[in-house]
Amino acid sequence: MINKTVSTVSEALEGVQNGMTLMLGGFGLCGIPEKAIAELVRLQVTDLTCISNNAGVDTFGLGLLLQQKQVKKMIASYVGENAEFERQMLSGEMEVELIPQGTLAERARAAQAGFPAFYTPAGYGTEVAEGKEVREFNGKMHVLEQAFDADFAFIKAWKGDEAGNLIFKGTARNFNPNMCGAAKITVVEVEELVSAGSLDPNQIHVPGIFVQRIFEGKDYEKRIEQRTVRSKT
Amino acid sequence: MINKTVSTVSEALEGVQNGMTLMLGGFGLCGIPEKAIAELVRLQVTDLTCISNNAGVDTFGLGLLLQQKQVKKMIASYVGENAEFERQMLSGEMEVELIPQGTLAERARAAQAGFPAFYTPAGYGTEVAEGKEVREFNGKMHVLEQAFDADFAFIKAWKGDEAGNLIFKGTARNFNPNMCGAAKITVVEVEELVSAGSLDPNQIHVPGIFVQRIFEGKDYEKRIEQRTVRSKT
Amino acid sequence: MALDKNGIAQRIAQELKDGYYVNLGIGIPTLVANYIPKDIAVEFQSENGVLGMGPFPFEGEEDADIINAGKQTITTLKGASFFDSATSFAMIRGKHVDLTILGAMEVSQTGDIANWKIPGKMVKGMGGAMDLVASAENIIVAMMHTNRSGVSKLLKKCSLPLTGVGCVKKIITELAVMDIGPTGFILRETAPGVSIDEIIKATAGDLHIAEDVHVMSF
Amino acid sequence: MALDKNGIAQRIAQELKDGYYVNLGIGIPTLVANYIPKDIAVEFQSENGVLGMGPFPFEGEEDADIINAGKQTITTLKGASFFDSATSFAMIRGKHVDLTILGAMEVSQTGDIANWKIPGKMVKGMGGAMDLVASAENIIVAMMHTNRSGVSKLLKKCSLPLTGVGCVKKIITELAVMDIGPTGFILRETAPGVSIDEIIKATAGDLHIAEDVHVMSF
Repeated sequence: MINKTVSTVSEALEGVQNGMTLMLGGFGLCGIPEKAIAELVRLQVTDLTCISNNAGVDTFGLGLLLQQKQVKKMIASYVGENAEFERQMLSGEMEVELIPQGTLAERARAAQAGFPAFYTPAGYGTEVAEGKEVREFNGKMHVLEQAFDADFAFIKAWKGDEAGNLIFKGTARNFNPNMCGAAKITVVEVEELVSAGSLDPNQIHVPGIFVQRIFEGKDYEKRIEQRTVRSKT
Repeated sequence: MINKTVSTVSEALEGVQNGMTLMLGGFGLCGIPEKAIAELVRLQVTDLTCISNNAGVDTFGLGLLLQQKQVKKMIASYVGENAEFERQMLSGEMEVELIPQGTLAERARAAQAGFPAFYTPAGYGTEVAEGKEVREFNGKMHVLEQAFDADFAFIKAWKGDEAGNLIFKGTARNFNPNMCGAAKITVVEVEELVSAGSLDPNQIHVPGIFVQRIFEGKDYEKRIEQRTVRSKT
Repeated sequence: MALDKNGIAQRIAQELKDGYYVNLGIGIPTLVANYIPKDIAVEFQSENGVLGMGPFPFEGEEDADIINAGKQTITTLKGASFFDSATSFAMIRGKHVDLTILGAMEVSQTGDIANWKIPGKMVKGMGGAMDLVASAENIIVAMMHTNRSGVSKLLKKCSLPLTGVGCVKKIITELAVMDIGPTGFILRETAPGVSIDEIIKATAGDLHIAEDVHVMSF
Repeated sequence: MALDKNGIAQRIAQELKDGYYVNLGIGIPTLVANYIPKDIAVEFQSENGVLGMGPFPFEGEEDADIINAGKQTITTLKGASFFDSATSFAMIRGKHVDLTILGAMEVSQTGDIANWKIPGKMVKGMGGAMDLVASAENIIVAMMHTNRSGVSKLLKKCSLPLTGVGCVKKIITELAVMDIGPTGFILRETAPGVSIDEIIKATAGDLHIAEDVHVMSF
């Protein structure tokens, strides 16, 4: 068994530098790498390009990096929940590339799986296709999209073992599995780190081969963005 | 819950006709749809194009269809275990298209996921690339490969529920998950069919949306091709 | 009288068929889940990675790890499953999702849709909308017929940046049910108490009146 | 004296590094697993969908659902995982597998490899070999230096249909360890008791002798 554990978040983020391209898992505030983001804030690295479906809210998630003006460019599909984001985008302080959500997922998966490019129908005839090759297959137009090329991927899983095998919970899974192995170094934080052999090999969501470093985080906040409930009566 | 259960294998194979293109899960004899193959033999449908990693052995798996001369064309990555296959191929009775194993898996996944085509490095500079577009990405040559287009996919899973959710066991998983939803109709046979709600939603290998029909098969033979063991002493 | 949002949702729910997997957008589409006919089975997919969505959780039972694409806490029903984003969009792009219901800022008479960007204003992003409209065989737009200033949202040609081209099949508004025909919108149904003239006035694109045009029934 | 198959496997095992994920082909490569240095951790991947392969099962404990790519019954070690074929080749194509060891019928001095087809004879197919050789950064060919008729398998140019182009980095045979250099094979190590002349004679392609050529040590 190849052991991927590191003991601290700073060890996990060793090598992160200004100007790097980072991928971050999560959908909204669900399944985001809270500990890695906190460490990025502490490290004060700047000029980052962040690939993430959303940009957090003003006071949590990627919003924390935006507050510190650490992000040079954001690649996302939806960024509607963040006032500081809006300010930086409209003022031109931050570059923003908006791409379709399925394309974002697949550009990550392509990087993970060693495909340089693929054709998707999403975005044909829109701004998203501008400057890109378009091509007809089976009577339908498609856009050629490229794999991402990132330095680090920051992933949040529910459980993980020493070998880097991961299990996610509920919709906190989202982009996390697709981003594992999609960057040069994949750093995973888990709520519970267990010994190799304690997870059923049949029930691993992401095999450890896609992971370089894994550590256990404590006291996850897991903030809820839209608390919607029914009354019991 | 949308119920996908059918009660018999003949109901599951309703609509299979001469000349159709079929995908079949399995690697060697591991994880093959035994019951569907037996029914294809019983139905005596002919001129089939079969997409499957292997072609079985003379007396089991796809070999049973070959014995009956039901296969017009075989698309596979490795066919070395089958004397009747060799005879039909060398005599020209059967057309054979050999493709790289990873390309086979991904052409299935592309069909499942709605991608018409993708670029892969596998096969560049070989017979496999003949007549196909090749293209350089990041200094490396790639071959453009197309999604499969099949009428039926025959899948073998370990457990499944009424909603068509599937769980596989060990390496009997192989191509099965990638072929689910990759054909117009996906037919799944399982060793154990359980009621909806009995499987953990977090531990489903293939969600039921990719499955049209599911049934429980009895008395699986699960023949072993190469029994390799250690002695206990 | 024009329908309210719940009325639109209720009319859209009539489009659901037994065995449909359905993706509901944010806003009016979300309300459709409240009006599923009793005698059919449908499952709701949310593109953030869940199939078989149920109602909101009871107070105190909400789970930060179980949300929908609107970031709302949800529950799941029997037969539900969770999956990653690539698999989720495989369901969408691979046409396994049978029906997509989403809102729009503008729809053109050729089925183009614009719903993600207003130049010069804050852009929230397209989320999964571009994948959904480019892939789905069956797209219903749920929206108000005109914007707050009374300007028609059913146009000859969209003025806003597009989300997708020639993809919308049906539009259901507070006034009418319309299909996209070869030469313009086709008026199929009118809301109870709404006149055809009223709908013509509220529609900037070419509008053909179907021979069998009739009042919506609920 | 030339090495036997186990000797070749033993020499190849010296190429394993701590933390390597390794894919072993059928034949000699399979034997490499028997010679892993004690002080390093490696994991074996089999392209049919398992990572963390262990030894063959004890008699009576074999499971038809747990096999390797050679269709042999196997076991798994702590930290193992099972996955589908697309994920398996994502590991290979995405360069997550660090080392591929496979057999060959022919290797050219530019690193081309032929190992899947002999025209006019039964063709078994390439299996995963084309994906492996097209993707791996680090490919070692394990084979006999000559075929049964004594004809060299190390050529200027392959005569058989190719499996991959310019991909082989190192060849280990019963006679020698060779790298692919810019203008031909480079002889790095000789098997104990095998002369350089013997190797030159058995090599049809251009063979350069490395300055520091030495005898393999075990």
